[in-house]
Amino acid sequence: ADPIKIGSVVSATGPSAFLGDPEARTLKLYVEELNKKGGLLGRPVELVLYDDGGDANKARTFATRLVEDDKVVAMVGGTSTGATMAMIPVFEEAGIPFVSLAGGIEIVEPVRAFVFKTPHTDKTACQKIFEDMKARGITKIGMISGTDGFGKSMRNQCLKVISDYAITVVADETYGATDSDMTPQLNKIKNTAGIQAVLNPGFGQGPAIVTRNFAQLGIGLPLYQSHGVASKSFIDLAGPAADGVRLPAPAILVGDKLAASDKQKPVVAEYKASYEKATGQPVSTFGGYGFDGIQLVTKAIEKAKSADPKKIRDALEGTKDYVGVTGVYTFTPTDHLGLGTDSFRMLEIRKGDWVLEAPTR
Amino acid sequence: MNGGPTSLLDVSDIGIAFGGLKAVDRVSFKVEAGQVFSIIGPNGDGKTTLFNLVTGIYRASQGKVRLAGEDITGLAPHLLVRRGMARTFQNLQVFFRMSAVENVMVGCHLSERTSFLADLLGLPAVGRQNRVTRERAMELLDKVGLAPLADASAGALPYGALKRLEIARALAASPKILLLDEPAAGCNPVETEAMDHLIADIARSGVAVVLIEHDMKLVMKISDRVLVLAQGRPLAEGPPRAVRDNPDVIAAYLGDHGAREADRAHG
Amino acid sequence: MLGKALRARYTPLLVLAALMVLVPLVSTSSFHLRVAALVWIFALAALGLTILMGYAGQVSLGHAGFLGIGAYTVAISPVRLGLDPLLCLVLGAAVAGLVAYAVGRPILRLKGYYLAIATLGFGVIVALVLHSEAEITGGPDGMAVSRLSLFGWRVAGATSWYWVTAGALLVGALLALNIAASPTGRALRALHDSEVAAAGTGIDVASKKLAAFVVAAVYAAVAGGLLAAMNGLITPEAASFSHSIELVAMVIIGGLGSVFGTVVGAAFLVVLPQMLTALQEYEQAVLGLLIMVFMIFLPQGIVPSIRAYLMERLP
Amino acid sequence: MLTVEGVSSAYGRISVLHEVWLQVKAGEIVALVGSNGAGKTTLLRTLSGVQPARAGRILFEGEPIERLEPHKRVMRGISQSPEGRQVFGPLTVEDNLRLGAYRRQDAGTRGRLDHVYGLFPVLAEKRKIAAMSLSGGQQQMLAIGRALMAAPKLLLLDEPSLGLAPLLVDQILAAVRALRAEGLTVLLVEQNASAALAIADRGYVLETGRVVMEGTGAALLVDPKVRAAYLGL
Amino acid sequence: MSEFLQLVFSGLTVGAIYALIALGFTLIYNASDVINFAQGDFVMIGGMGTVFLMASGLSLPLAALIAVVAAVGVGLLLHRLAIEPARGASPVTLIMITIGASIFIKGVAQIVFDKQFHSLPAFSGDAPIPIGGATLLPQSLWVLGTAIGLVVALYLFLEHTLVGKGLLATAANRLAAKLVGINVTLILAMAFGLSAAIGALAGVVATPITLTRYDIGTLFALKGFAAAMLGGMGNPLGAVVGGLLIGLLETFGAGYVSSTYKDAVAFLMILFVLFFLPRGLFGGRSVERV
Ligand SMILES: Nc1ncnc2c1ncn2[C@@H]1O[C@H](COP(=O)(O)OP(=O)(O)OP(=O)(O)O)[C@@H](O)[C@H]1O
Ligand SMILES: Nc1ncnc2c1ncn2[C@@H]1O[C@H](COP(=O)(O)OP(=O)(O)OP(=O)(O)O)[C@@H](O)[C@H]1O
Ligand SMILES: [Mg+2]
Ligand SMILES: [Mg+2]
Repeated sequence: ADPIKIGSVVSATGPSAFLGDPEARTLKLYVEELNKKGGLLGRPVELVLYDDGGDANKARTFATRLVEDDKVVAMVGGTSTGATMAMIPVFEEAGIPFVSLAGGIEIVEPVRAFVFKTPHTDKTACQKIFEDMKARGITKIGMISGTDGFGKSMRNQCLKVISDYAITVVADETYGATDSDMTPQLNKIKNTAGIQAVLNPGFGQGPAIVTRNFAQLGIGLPLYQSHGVASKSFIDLAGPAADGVRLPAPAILVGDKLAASDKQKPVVAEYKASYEKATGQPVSTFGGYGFDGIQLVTKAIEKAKSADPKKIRDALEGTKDYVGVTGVYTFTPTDHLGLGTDSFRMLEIRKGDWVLEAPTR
Repeated sequence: MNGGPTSLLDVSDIGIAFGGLKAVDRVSFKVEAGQVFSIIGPNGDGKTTLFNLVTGIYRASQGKVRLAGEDITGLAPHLLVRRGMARTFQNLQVFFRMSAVENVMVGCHLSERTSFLADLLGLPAVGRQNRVTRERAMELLDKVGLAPLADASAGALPYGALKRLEIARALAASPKILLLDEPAAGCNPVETEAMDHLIADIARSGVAVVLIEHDMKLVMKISDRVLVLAQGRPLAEGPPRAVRDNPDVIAAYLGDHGAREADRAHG
Repeated sequence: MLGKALRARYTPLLVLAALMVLVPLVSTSSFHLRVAALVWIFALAALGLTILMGYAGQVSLGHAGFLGIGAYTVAISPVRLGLDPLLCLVLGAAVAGLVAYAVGRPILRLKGYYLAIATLGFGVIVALVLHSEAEITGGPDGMAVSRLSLFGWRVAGATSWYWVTAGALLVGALLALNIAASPTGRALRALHDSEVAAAGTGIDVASKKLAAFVVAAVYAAVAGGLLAAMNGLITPEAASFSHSIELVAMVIIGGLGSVFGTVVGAAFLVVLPQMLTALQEYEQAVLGLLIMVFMIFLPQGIVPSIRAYLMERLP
Repeated sequence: MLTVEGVSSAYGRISVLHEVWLQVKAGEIVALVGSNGAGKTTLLRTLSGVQPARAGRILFEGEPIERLEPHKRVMRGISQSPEGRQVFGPLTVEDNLRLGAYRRQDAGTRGRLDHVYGLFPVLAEKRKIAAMSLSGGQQQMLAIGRALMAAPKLLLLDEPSLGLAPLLVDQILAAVRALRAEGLTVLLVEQNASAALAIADRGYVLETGRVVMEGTGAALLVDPKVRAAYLGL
Repeated sequence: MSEFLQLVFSGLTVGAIYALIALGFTLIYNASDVINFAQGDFVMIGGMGTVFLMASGLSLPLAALIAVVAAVGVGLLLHRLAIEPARGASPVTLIMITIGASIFIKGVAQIVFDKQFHSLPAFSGDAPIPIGGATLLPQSLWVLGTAIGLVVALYLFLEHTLVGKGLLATAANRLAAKLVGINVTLILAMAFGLSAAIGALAGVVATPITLTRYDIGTLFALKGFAAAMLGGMGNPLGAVVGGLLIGLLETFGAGYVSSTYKDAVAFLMILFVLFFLPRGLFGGRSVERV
């Protein structure tokens, strides 16, 4: 039978490659496995995957190509918010469901008929972090954010919700996505009176360098990172300096440490095993976004018993209690994200490993 | 200054130093329209530098240059051309990626009457102007004997031809005064003679010519006046014959050979 | 006959126009039309560089900065100033031209690589501003751009955009060809070879360079405006260093100073990556390899090298 | 010492040399005269290997060298003072001269340097100055001096007197004669044909890429055709 | 005061990295007038190569040595297969070839290595050295030391050996270089090989500080190029001073002006310097002779 074509555009190269690459690998891996199991609705599945190199303009072109040339029935991809926003009009106009892998809240707010997303929003991450800070009695923090899309957007979201927790930002610094030294900024933060903790919204290598410089300067305050560094490589890069860093992250990083009763435990364990076997690399949350994206779509196709884009969309919107590696999803016509704060776990890094739900000091 | 009629070119007390070296040191001279004024002197004694001072390529540390009575000291080179001063270069400065005729067409730049906007829009006037310019450039090439090579790339022309090409380009600006830096270098005696006629022609048309040259036959034959520079200072100035007979000049510059050559010019 | 055609001034324009008519006859897929429209847009931006680099011999490694200025003017001014998008396109060109004038005056005194680093710095600063001033520019994730309407006609759909961008490129190419064959063009090529001699013929070298720089900026700004309006979204990526390099690469690969070459160069760098996607992770390596191979075997660029080859073989 | 057998050369499609035949015997001064564009420079470039020969053979000391790279020819003992001086502009005068001896770093280098400084005292004065700030004539001296630094067996001089003051022209030609007395062989291209032929043992006349006449220097000097076409007499 | 000192330490460290990259540019530029856009990728090969060789069990010194040798091999191949065949082409064409090479090297690196960031352990531990209230990482001393060592070596090579002079002569006048017997091909190959070695060495010493990834070369090339230009192209001392200065400008910009606009601060200063010294700090003021 004709294959069912699912499209994807990710940033497999370029500055966001460490997000896009695991996404791409996961998508390929799962489509392969799906086909081994006989595909969907008795038809093979074909993944049409393009690399936008981090360029929104290219992403837009590939989106057109997926719709016009490849005639895909659904799309899973969009590594960055910018690329996702550039592609949305194409899929909206064509009426093809699009599950984005990017963090920005504007992707699903306002809700668009055909657009869904799998990652947590920055807002939930901020809330999780501030909850933890509040529990530890922290009221004055310094913030050092990356100026990339992720860092900027998270910084803004955090500033929006921070007052709910009676915490104030007394030092607000930034660094460029490719900087290799953040000592000057951290030095300023260090010298700000009354500071009790530091939060670093950012992804990529920046947070690792922040963490190292933080230790070098002997700042000695609690350091919070974001879900943007939720991969093993952060611990490797930051080295011993990572000890004591806290961050909100999905279950996937601590799969083996989850309680046996945890719903996510089996899903996470299975994904981790198969990904690490196939690629020889440790899992990251980013690959997990891709996993959830492709699962949501294939489940929707099965449920709709049709490869018609409209029907897939309707089935997607009807998703209820899908247990993924990132969290448990329930989409509604007014909620195309479908994740709650509880899908984030607070982790602390100790001796080079993630520790779950670290009790407050 | 002295109340007499103003000279076309009046250089007074000009000078410049590089590091400690006074390359040109308080040199003065005057050139009248239609005159051929030659500057000679040992290698490295400041002739080219003097040209560079007069034409605004170097900034003089002292002295003044007047053109037809107007003070032009320190004016940018392109403004000097507009006032009627054109030159050639000892180390060739040819537009190597253009054809011979295009080189001369660039020289006609000042007489071209189109605007940037017209050029952009490709108005018919531009086409007309191009034809006029080309014709004029061809005439000039013909005058220096390069008409057959008009469409050859300048990069492919032999050395001697390039010297003449530069003259044609300088003439294209319709200068009142023309400064030539060793135009006969690289020419054999026959070709030098053609150069001699060319320069004489130019002078006859009322253009003042200032000439730097080491070919004594040429210098002695066509110069009205000769200035000898030695170590940046004027060593002698006067009519060719007087300069040739000056023992200082013979000792510092001419030598036997030069003196002989100079004599041949006077037959 | 062919030899004569190769020399004629407007031949490139005719060939280009013929190509533009041909593409929609071959395919009406809006993907193909979009790719073609992108070729026209980037060719337009690169054409400015052809005038600046190819004619006048002055490099710019920050040209995407002007593209960004044009794009963001089109994105921002309808929101902030309530201007009509078409007017914004013009405004973008004007803003870019003014910025080029202000920036060009001091830096065009620099030569060669020093000019390269100065323009590069300019581009980096523009990209940084677009990136950082999130309240106005939307920051790294970019901002939405309202639809362009031409005299009441709302430009939408791949076909419309194809023709709008094609038209813009044709006009741009016509102007570039006009300059080449004019006194201004001769002056630019002259100062490319020798600034001293150019000044020695009365050319005001500084102002000619500045004019070329401003024109080049205007080309890029118009292209940027079209890009923003066509995508309906613009990100600071548009002004990035890598885009500046890409524009320079289009000019050189196609053939420095050749108008048609610039279009070929743009097509090379826009279409080739689309064709190489089948190679998956080998795409980058093969793209790099192809650039090298083309430059080694056609060192003058694609169009001039082929043209020279034909000229030698034709009467 | 040098035999050129039917050498042709071209720039792209434009043929410049058409089967040039000539010979330079050891210890001779041979002058090459011809008008602008005759191909004199091209011939010298072909001999040095910076311009490929399309056809023909070049024998140096009996061995074919037309396929050798330029630096190998220098190692065999051919050096050239090229047209247009071609000095290393940003390098100092002394560095320029030392580079002339790039392939001949031996005990004699110091002596040759002194010799060149003796020949052109102004270069010694300016030894620490960048070559590009020298005057035209000074650069010409530098180019000749640099060629001498290689202690060549065969010296190719392309218009050595170009741009030199009359006094120096005499000196250069005298120096060439002195070098010959020391056993050096010289192929001399000159526009100052009468002076060149006067010191040359033999001469060739090149016209549009072909040798059209040859003879002893004295014979050519009195040849009516040569006198009319190249000496202006 | 301690804040100031801290900024100086940071600036010098980052600056020394830029300086090392700028030195690599200097050599190839000196031999050929070409800016090698693949210079940053040599840095990447040094860093990534060492990371992956160490992962396969080699000791740091051995892994670094092999990585540097590999980079030299890449440099020589680049010259032999891409630059040499295009002999005689204009600098613009050659630069385009190096841009192609840079894309190619990145493309291959992402397959041979991977797309993740990697780090190396600091050579002499991570314990910061406290000085006057500020801290300095031992690795910074490694970087600074390497930069100083290489600039001295390069200076001696270019100014005091005939081959070094031959290299400068080749760029100054290719034709004349051939006429005095310089094997121009060999000189160019040497320049590429040495540049690659310098770049790779920079990658090895800098990776513990900057981290590395297959595409980090672009950024390094940009900063190194800026450093080389600020110092005055072709002058090794200029490269180092330029690099250190840009490093200091960036950190002081971040510390005292705005961390967002620190790159702008650095570039504005470069523009300012070039306005008064159009050939950089050490580029000389040579006047064109006409
Ligand atoms: N690079 C080049 N490309 C094409 N043609 C060239 C090139 N160089 C020289 N030519 C042509 O080759 C011919 C011989 O030139 P060459 O320089 O050898 O002459 P020459 O005898 O040395 O002249 P001159 O006395 O002016 O130095 C000339 O007709 C010239 O136009
Ligand atoms: N830009 C400069 N920097 C340093 N020295 C210079 C510069 N320009 C000229 N000189 C020096 O000034 C002196 C005069 O040079 P100039 O070129 O004027 O000599 P010239 O009389 O034209 O000699 P020639 O007859 O050899 O052309 C020379 O000693 C030269 O080295
Ligand atoms: Mg002179
Ligand atoms: Mg010649």
